[in-house]
Amino acid sequence: MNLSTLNPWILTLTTFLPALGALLIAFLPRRDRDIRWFALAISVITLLVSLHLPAHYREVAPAGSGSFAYEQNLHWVTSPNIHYHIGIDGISLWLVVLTTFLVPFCVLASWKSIHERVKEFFILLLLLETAMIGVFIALDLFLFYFFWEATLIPMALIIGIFGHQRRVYAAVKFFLYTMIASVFMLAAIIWLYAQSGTFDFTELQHLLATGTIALPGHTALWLFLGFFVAFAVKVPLFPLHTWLPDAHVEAPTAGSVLLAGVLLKMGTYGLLRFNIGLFPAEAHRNAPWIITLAIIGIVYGALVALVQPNMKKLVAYSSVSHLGFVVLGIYSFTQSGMDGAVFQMLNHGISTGALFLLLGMVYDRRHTYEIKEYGGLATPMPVYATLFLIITLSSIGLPLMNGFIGEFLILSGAFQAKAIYGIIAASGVIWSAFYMLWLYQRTFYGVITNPINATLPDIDVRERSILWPLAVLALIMGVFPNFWMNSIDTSVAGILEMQKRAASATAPTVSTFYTVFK
Amino acid sequence: MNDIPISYYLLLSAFLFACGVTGFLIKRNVITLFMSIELMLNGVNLSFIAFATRLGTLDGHIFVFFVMVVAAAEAAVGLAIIISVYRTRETLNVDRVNLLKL
Amino acid sequence: MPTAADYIRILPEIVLSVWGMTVMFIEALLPPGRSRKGLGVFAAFGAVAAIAATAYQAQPQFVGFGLNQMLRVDHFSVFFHFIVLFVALATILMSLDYLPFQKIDHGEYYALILLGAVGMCLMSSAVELVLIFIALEISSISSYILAGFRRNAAESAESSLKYFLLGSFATAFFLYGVALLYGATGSTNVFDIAATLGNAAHIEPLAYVAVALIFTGLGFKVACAPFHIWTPDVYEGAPSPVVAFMSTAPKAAAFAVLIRLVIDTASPHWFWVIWIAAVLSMCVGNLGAILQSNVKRMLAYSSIAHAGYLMVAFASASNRELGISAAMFYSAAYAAMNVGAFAVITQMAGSGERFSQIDDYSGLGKRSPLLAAVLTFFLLSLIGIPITGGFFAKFYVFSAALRTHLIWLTIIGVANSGMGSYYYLRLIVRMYMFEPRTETPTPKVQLGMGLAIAISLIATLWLGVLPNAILHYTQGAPTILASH
Amino acid sequence: MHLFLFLLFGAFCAGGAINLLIQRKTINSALSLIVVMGSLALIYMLLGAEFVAVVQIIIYAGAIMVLYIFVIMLLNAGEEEQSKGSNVAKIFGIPGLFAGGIIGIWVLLQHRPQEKLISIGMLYGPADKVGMMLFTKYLLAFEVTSILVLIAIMGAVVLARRSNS
Amino acid sequence: MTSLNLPFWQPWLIPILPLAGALINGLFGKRFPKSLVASVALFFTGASFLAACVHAYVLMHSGAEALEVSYGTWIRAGKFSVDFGIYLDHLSLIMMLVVTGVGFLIHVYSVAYMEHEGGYYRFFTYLNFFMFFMLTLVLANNYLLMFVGWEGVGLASYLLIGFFFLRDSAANAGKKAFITNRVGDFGFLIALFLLIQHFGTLRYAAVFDVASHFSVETSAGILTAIGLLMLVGACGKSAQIPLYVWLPDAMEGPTPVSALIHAATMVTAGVYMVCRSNPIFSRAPIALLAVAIIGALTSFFAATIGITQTDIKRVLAYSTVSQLGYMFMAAGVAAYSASVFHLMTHAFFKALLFLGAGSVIHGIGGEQDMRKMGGLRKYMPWTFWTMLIATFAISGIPPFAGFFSKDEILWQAFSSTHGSKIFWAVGIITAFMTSFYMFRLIFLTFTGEYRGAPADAHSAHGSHDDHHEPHESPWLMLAPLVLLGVLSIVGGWVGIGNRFEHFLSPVIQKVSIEQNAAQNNEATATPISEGAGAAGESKVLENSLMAVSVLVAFSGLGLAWFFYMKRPELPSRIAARTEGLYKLVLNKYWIDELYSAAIIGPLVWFSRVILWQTFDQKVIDGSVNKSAVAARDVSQIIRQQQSGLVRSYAGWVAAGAAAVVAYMVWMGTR
Repeated sequence: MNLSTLNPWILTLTTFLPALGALLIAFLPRRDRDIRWFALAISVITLLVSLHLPAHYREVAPAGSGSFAYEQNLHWVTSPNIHYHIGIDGISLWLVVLTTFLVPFCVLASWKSIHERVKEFFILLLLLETAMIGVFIALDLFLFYFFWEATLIPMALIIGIFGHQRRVYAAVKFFLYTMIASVFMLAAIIWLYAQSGTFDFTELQHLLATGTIALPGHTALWLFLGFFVAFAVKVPLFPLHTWLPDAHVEAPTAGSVLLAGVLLKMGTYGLLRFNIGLFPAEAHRNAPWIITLAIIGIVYGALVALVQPNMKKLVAYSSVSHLGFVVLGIYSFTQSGMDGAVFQMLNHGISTGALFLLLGMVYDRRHTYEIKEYGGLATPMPVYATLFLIITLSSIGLPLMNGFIGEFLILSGAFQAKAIYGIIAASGVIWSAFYMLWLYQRTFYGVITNPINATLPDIDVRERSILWPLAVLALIMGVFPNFWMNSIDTSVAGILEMQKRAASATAPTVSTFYTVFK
Repeated sequence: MNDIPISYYLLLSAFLFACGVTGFLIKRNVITLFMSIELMLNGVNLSFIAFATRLGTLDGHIFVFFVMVVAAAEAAVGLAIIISVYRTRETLNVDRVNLLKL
Repeated sequence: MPTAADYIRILPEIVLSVWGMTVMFIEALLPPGRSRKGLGVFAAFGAVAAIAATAYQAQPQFVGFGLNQMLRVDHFSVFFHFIVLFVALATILMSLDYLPFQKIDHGEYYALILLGAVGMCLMSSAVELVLIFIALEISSISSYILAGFRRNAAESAESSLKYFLLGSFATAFFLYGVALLYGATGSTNVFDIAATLGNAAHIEPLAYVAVALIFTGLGFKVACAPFHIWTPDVYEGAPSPVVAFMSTAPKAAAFAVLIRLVIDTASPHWFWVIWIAAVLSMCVGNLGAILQSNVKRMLAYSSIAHAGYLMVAFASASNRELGISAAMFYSAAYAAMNVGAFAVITQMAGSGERFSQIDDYSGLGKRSPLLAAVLTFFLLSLIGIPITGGFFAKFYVFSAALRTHLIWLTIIGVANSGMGSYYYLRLIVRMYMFEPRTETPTPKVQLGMGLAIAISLIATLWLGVLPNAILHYTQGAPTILASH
Repeated sequence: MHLFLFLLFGAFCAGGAINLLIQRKTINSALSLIVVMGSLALIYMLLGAEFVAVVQIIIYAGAIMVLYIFVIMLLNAGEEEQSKGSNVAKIFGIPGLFAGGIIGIWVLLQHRPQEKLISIGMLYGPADKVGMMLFTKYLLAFEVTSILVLIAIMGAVVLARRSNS
Repeated sequence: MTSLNLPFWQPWLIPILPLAGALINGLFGKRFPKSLVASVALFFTGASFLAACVHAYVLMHSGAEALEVSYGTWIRAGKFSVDFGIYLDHLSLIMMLVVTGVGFLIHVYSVAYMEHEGGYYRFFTYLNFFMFFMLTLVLANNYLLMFVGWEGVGLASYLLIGFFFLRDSAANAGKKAFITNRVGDFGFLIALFLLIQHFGTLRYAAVFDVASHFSVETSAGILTAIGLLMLVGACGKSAQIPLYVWLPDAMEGPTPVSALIHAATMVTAGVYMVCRSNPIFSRAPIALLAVAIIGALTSFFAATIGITQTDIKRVLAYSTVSQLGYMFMAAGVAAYSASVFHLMTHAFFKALLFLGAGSVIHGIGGEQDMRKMGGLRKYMPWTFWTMLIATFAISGIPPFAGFFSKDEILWQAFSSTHGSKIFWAVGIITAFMTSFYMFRLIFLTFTGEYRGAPADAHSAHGSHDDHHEPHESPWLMLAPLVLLGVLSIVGGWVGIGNRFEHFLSPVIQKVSIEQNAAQNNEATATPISEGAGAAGESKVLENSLMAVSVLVAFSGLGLAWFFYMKRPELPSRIAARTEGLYKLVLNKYWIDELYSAAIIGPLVWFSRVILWQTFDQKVIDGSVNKSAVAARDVSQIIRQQQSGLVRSYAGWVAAGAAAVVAYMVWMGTR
């Protein structure tokens, strides 16, 4: 059978396979073991199916900017004019695969740590997967918003039901933060629809680019900000980040992994696809302050991570720092900066995802994330220590690991945009080494101070099978980034070209944040 | 037979209505409150009749008739409710009927 | 002489009246102590029959004025008929087991719902002030009685009394407004009034006082700020199924009247009144709900907020088609989801409605996953999450507002809907993230209740997934409405 | 003459209304209300609303007020209890009422020039004429009223009857 | 550039072989017996050395100046791309041979030295890993790949310093090394960005080609900026002021590691980078001057500290810093070949010194304090003699290797167009101090009486404690010592008659300021020996300067003999008399403390108290929570209106009605 015949339906299949699985689990009897295996099977099958996307991407690769691969465009609702319009380009391609890739590990990581309400957990997890994939493939703003909101509920429930002590606070905070921010995006989407009668991304992009939609006064800026705030909270961009540490600390391992690995990427993906895609001129004009925030986030996140007494909080703040890099890259409007940003999204998904998985493993043993509870773990858990080190190195951007490629390209792009951006942001390489290695030292080195730690068992086969693939992948991505970069580069070039066109044809009406508030 | 302007009637009607509202606001007894409403309705009725005279159509009269029917129905139901409240609360002071609040 | 078509134009009302009176008679014949469940089922068939009658009435040849210009059948009236009748049906179904459980198993209950529905139906189709007034009174008085139906419970009686006193008070304002409007325009026909107000170069100032007072009266009925103040007390005290009924059906009908009376007598000065009322309602409703501990009371505040969202649609009624169709859609969606939510609350209420605190919902997700899931769905719809009716309702409202350039109103609205998610979320959090309380029982869902929940669930879902048909229908309404 | 009669009946009417407010005993308030209703009936007569005037006496004064007094007796409502009042009513309600009243009066008085004067019984509304309208134009409303009354009766029965449990 | 037609001995093998060794040991070493682990490590390192030799031979006989091979694209973003490529010229050839050669010897040494340590396989994994990165560093054909090696050796260094991770000091030292290096890397990274921005590529050949079109920058320009930033990177890696602090601490690592990484190879990476980038530096005299100044300062400064240290490895560490300063100074006066020459000889004798020190430590059960040694000559003669050779070499006493390279540097500092007599003077003083403290080390360690307590009292390092007497090390450790000893003698002879300079001349782009100023055209790449045009009197001067340096070396020896052999009580008396100065120097000028108090402490405090606890928790999260509280307060106010009193409610309705009426009338009658 020629697999290419799947092309038109493959995205739909990938997206809704987990949801289907969730539905089936709902009808399974409450035998935890079976449910776990079933969920694992579903997630692995989804991963395999999603691998079709990169495998056949060349055949269907879009010719130029503004077109997508594996596109499918069906009527859903006629009024409002909502389409089931999905498709991917080189950017979303990998984000989809990242999502499907991480979920099996989440299932495995939850194997033992989730022992109550197992059924609900896996239903939520799989629903979340569908929603996350949906976010990356939606090309209809309405559909996008739908999936965007749909990620919120399972995630909030995962945090709130299966989390730790302050889980309810964290879940509610997470929900409200993102919900309140995303209603502004909804308002902007509705405004666009009200003016144009379409939700279709490509159509809207065209209409906005050609000026068919009238944008009186500061409207374009407001719309830009409407989208921006929703994405910025999700990223999370300084100073909208405070939900993240709480959510991470309280979430179960799988929740943290998906939160850091995928959900945050939804924000940066949104910035890249919709914020810049729809309002290139505004994005360009407003880049200075956004970049400033991103850079503050890089340094700030790193410095605050440095002093965290809680491992998970430390990693959470490091995410703020890393995502600052991504935003910096995106708004540098340079090829390498944006390439790097997309690549860094994938990296962060792998490395921080792996870090959370690692933290989850010690949590399973000791039920605490406090750094001072540990120390000297390298002695009882050498394999764990080794893998932790590899992931740490990936996270701090050691060359030949994935993190380096992203950071280097981003910084190089930022430097080209404006030298000072690159210089300040590059100090992040110092900070990240500082906090991660300090964490590593305090956790693994030295003699064991707490006798409980002396007898901790090293990681078992299941845990190894979670970590090794991630570690190896981190390495492969660092050595052969072009496997990913080829498709990313083309798509980024398309976006950049469009942005350049818009920036050169900038009408004098384009307003910045400052002009409004001055 | 000196004629008077319609607004005299309207002012009287407004006065009655205002008295009704005032009564509702200052009286404590539920039954008196209810009577204040009747007073308001009576004020309205006067307006209807006065306007009917001014406009020369009888629709106003019809309206008053219906208002009376409604008032009667309200009275029946209202007094039943008052009795029902009295049974459970043993008071007619409206300020003491404040189980449900905040 | 009334023609056959005239009778068809009031066919649903006739069906309801006959059915209601039959219920009354049977009730009188049934020996005391005998279960009235059968009677309830019978009444439910009455609602179904009325729905059928409305469907029949909806045919194009019956569109138009009837019975001496007293009422008018059009998309608008038919739409609200459906809302009222479906709500009535769902309410009857969810009451079947509730009434005996609360030891208030009286057949009058069903009769009151059916006859009250007559008033509400008429409100949506009446175009004559006299008829509107009487219909309004029918709906109000039946609601007063229903609110006090658990008459041995002090709260229920108090709720009834408050509703009654304040309702009558507001009705008096409404009536005074009607009188002044009659005096100012010389007519009691809505369309004539609209024509007078629309054409007269110089509108008599009395007319402004008149519409202001009418707005007061109707604002009270729809519970929009600053006339919302009765809502929490009354909803908290009234029996749960009754709250489901009166927070949706009379409200929808009152909105219909508001549209006919206020929006149709288009006056530019409306705009800011509605604007402020909308903002106030949204803010008061959403903020007020935050600290509530009683689910019914919380949903009462939520209903104030939702009235505010609806008012946003009114504020954008300068573009008739958008504003009014959005308002209609919102009414339908709100009815569906709110009835659903109250159905679950009814199910949870327990004897004497003891279990209506938010705490009582702790761990419902564990105790009764399906019920919790359903309630979550309705709450998500109330928040306005996609694929629920609540989402599209908000969507249409804000899209109408944006198309009429009400940017700030939209921003306040969406901010409110974000903020409002907090208290719905609180309930969801309780259900899923707290340990179950052992003392709260979870009675089995009976058939009637199941049907009621299913109806609202399907309606909410349908409005959320395939809103086309409904929206298309609502978009037909304003054009007819405008053709005087 | 018209002015005199109006002032006379109007004074009774207003006096009754004020008395209703002043009286502490419920029964006295009720009696004042009857005075208001009676004098209103006379004013209706002045305006030629014959049918309404009669109905006013029969229904309002005759039926409704009797019901009130019956309930007052039944519940033994004596002197009004002077509980601490509501601030909102004082702070917002009363001033609001006054403001509204002043605006209303201002509106009414502002349009006096165009206003025509009316004489006694200018629009004669006897029972036959009103009846004709009631049973033709307002037939539906009239019929619907029956439902209203039905509901009222049923409600009164449901609410007021002793519970059988 | 030519490509070699060798089917099997591809240049990529040179770095990849140690990597293979590292992977095998890393993944499976835990289950291997020690002998197998050692065999694997030795085999792959040896094979790498062999491959390096083969390529050196081939390159030298091919007549080509350089060999560049690309193995495909590594990173590509838009027009910018970086290859996996190898660039083999005479400079990288020397580096490669030093790294693989000395590396192999140290591997051999380690087999015995680490015999009794835990984590045997781990050690060799890391060591092979280091070899891989170091070879990547020196063989890369572009700056980014060099950066890979650059960071990679940093990682290996981190792991090896922290090898005894149970000791907090070791873990701290590893972290300190990595982070300090990162500070340097920060500069390097920015330099790379500047290169990308202005040259569009990071490939050496392309960069240098473009750079050759630049004229010499008399004032600070882009090349100066790049040069200075590279210097920052080099300072980090090569432990120059102000980033030298990590190197002394790095002595926490096992001694072979100190020898390989922190003496012979890794720390010279900065020197390599500067020399490699000579086309840039030569055109940026300001940057060059900065290199020279930093080098001179460091060499002097470190030497003063070296005099007072009592830990044998720390003395060597400071001596390393000092010698690296020498190399920098040489590079800074554009004497790149002298710099590389010294790099090579230094690799031999400093590795030898460290291995010798290791042998001593090994022999007396882990003690590192020289005050507790003494008289070891009779216990470990092989060690003594080889170390003595190395000491002669480092002191610059002819005909040992150090003499030739050191003398070359001093001469260049004196005579180069970029040089200055001040540099020469500093160099001479430093040479004197070097000679002094090195012989101090020898005398304290090997002469006199053994001052150590019975060895089992020193179980702090826990692994050598089964020996009660100081003893000579096994032959497996001594063999490398001897080999290195030979190299320390003969290694310098290659420089006689400027042969070394000729050898390196293809690598060094000649830039003449006058030529540039006059014609402003591209620099000629014709190899002209600097000494070739020198006049006869210059030869006389050179010889007299050489005599001075030899004299200085011997006087250092003499002083050391005087203090530590003749009048052993004198040092402590002098120390007591100049207590302030002595304490200052002994405590390394309090630089570590200063960094800790002025940078690390405030930074952590600022992050914790200001950023996290105040700004993050109170300001940002506080305002979020405050807004929630505010919402609750408003909610409370709204609730309060719900007084339950019917009349209040009516009041609201009446007031609302009045407001609406007022508004409508106002609007209507306006």
